[in-house]
Amino acid sequence: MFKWLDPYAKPETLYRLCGLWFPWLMTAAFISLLIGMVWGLAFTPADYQQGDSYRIIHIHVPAAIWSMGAYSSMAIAALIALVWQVKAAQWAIGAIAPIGAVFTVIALFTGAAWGKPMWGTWWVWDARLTSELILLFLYLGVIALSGAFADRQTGAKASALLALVGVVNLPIIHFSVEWWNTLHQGATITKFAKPSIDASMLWPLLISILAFGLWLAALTCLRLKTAILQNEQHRPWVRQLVSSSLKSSVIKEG
Amino acid sequence: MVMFKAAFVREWRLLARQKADWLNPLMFFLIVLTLFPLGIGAKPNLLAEIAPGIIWIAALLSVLLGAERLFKDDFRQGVLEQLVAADEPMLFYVLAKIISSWCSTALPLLLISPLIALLLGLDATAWLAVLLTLLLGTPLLNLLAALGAALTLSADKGGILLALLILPLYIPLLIFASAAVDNASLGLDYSGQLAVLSAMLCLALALVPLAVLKALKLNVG
Amino acid sequence: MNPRRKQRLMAVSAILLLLSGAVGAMLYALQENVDLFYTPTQLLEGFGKDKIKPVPGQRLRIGGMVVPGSVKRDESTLKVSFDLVDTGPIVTVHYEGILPDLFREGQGIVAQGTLLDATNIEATEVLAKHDEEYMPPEVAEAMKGIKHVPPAKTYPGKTYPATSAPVAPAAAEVQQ
Amino acid sequence: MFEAVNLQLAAGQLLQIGGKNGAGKSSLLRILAGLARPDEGAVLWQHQPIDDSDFPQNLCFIGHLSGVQPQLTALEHLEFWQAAFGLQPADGYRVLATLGLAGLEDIPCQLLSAGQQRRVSLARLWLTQRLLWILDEPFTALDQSAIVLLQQKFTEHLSRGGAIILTTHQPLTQHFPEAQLLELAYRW
Repeated sequence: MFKWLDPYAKPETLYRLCGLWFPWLMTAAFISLLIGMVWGLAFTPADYQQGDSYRIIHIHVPAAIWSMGAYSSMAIAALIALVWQVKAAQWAIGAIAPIGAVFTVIALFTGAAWGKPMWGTWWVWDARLTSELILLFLYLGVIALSGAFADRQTGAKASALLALVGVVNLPIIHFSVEWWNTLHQGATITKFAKPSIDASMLWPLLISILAFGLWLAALTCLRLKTAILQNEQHRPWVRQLVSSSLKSSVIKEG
Repeated sequence: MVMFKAAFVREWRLLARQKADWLNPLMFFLIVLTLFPLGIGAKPNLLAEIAPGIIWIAALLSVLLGAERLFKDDFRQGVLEQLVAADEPMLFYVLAKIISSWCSTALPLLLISPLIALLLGLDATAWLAVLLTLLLGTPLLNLLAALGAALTLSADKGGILLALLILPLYIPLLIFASAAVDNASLGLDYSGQLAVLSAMLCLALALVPLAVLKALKLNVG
Repeated sequence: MNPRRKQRLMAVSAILLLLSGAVGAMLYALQENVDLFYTPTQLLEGFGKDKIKPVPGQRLRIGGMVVPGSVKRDESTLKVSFDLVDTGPIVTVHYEGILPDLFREGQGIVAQGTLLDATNIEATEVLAKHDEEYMPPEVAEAMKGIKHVPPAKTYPGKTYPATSAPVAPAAAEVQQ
Repeated sequence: MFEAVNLQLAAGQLLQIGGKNGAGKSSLLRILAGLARPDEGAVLWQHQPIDDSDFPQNLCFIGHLSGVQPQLTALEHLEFWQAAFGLQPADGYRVLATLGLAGLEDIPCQLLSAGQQRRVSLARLWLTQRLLWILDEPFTALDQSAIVLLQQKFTEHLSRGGAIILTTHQPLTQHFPEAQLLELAYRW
């Protein structure tokens, strides 16, 4: 099972791959973020009901979508870590969790800033907002748990298990607006029917979503690279890497 | 099944010899409840209004208080590693633990709930709602507390971490339980909230014991 | 079947049973409206089979449509009152504070507060829900007529000078 | 922690793992018992990886933690182990008497001495039919008579075709001339 995964699970290979992908991902993320933000925040028309306030969706929606996207990828990594005992997957959990937590904070913060003028309140304890807040706590729990053990292996596995248990929260977040009579509006673009947003607003939003996704991927690559180096610091390939990079810098200086 | 009986009997013997383990959380619950009226002043209306919240918060804190000890002794004494190494049906051991912890921490709360209702000036309908939500909700408290205890078993600062991990997961429970009691005191129907509570309980009953099992094995290994 | 396998089978079937129980209970819960509020009719004629009426002083939530033309504002303070209607009876809501941007006459809102007397409610919070549709004003006009946009109130900011968020009038200028 | 450990154990054999403090004796035992995973390599039971075999059902593991709950009595421990570990139903009083605990059956174990607690813990060996025993420092805190008792039990188990892996600093070769000795060296 999962034999095709084996070569990528090797830390050395994964390190090289992350190094290879990172510059491309980061460049693409930067360009699309620039386009999405400028287009969305400055050049789209105002909404017929909400006026200019609605523009915050260009930050709020991508952050919220990818806070869940990050959690799902973290949970997949957790499953791989627990079932197939792949070490690289354990490190991936630690790499993704803080990024996901930051995305969740962004989504909550922008949501509150939007809610005040629109609904008349910063915060209501309804299903969507509460479940998103629990997502943040789950991220924090995963981070705290992985650092709480004297034995780092146990910490990594325990946090993987917590990440898996927390998956029940994801469908609750997604369907909360349909299941309960909440203040939060229903899904706009992730529903199966035609998106209920005008094309002139949809395109910059889609670009922003793409940008946040690329950003997440790029940061994950970067953090995973660091985690691999940290965990494998005594292995021969890391020593070789360090000595060769030292040599090349000496040559450059000479 | 043999395992279940053995673990259950063992757990009850331990509870009988370590009365502080379950009496202290109960005392804590009662004291917290009596502190609230003192702290906010005994205005009957206000008290009845916030009573559901008080009862629920006191209940979940007292369950949390007794949670850490759940697997700690068996872990320290090496019982767990012997069970894991021999590959005994640990699921029954876990179930026996959770059930007896519910009996020792939550059941007494249910039994003294009429007294609490009297203390906080709740009427009969609200008391019934409190009783029903406690009946459906406290097993969930115990299940999640067991999960937290198992996850943080070999952690350095297990106790406080346990609270940090589990309290957020209690939020939905708290919301629906207090909404149910709220609706009851407003004379509205609250079967919807009760259904949500039972759905959460069924889900937790199905998944949490397995997660606890896995967490115990992780901490032993 | 060996005992070990039998136990595993029992565990799996118990889990499936519990999961279907969870789904069943959830489906039932979704049929019941969990987030309950009184409508004006229920407030005046009683609620449920027993026609229970809330008593003055009781906390409650009320939801309904704002009656067009009923919004009365105090000139010097933030006090405002408006009427809510569903199918017949009308109740009056009194509120002090900033109304949400999406508060419109003819739109649905939910207010939370205490009952003063049979038809008056002192609200502590007024909440407006908006839909998931986003479009520029021109498109809204073309697609829906001006259903969501009462004639004199094309731009949200201008309708409620005392209460609007400062960004809204600026938006209006940009549009023109 | 350690590398290049290669060992085989046949039925009827005893393996003593020796080495200085911190050489990794207990860790090796935990790996052999399937409680921990080796970074590289595998543990095989009857030519199969232990995860996929009936290894756990053939194992009796007593680590350096005794498994004795201070509040329970010796007899209650036997009851729990009999039921939970599927051990032989036996007369608890008789087993405890063999171990020199007659008269102490109904006293909470916290009132017993360390050596007596160790005996309670080892009582399991008198009840089990399992083939492989993995014992971490079983002789700790035992007096001379108990050590002799335990060695007799080992001999009996080996003669029935069982196998034993244990760590101890006690020289065992005069009682078990056949015993293999694995000395773990401290690597740095």
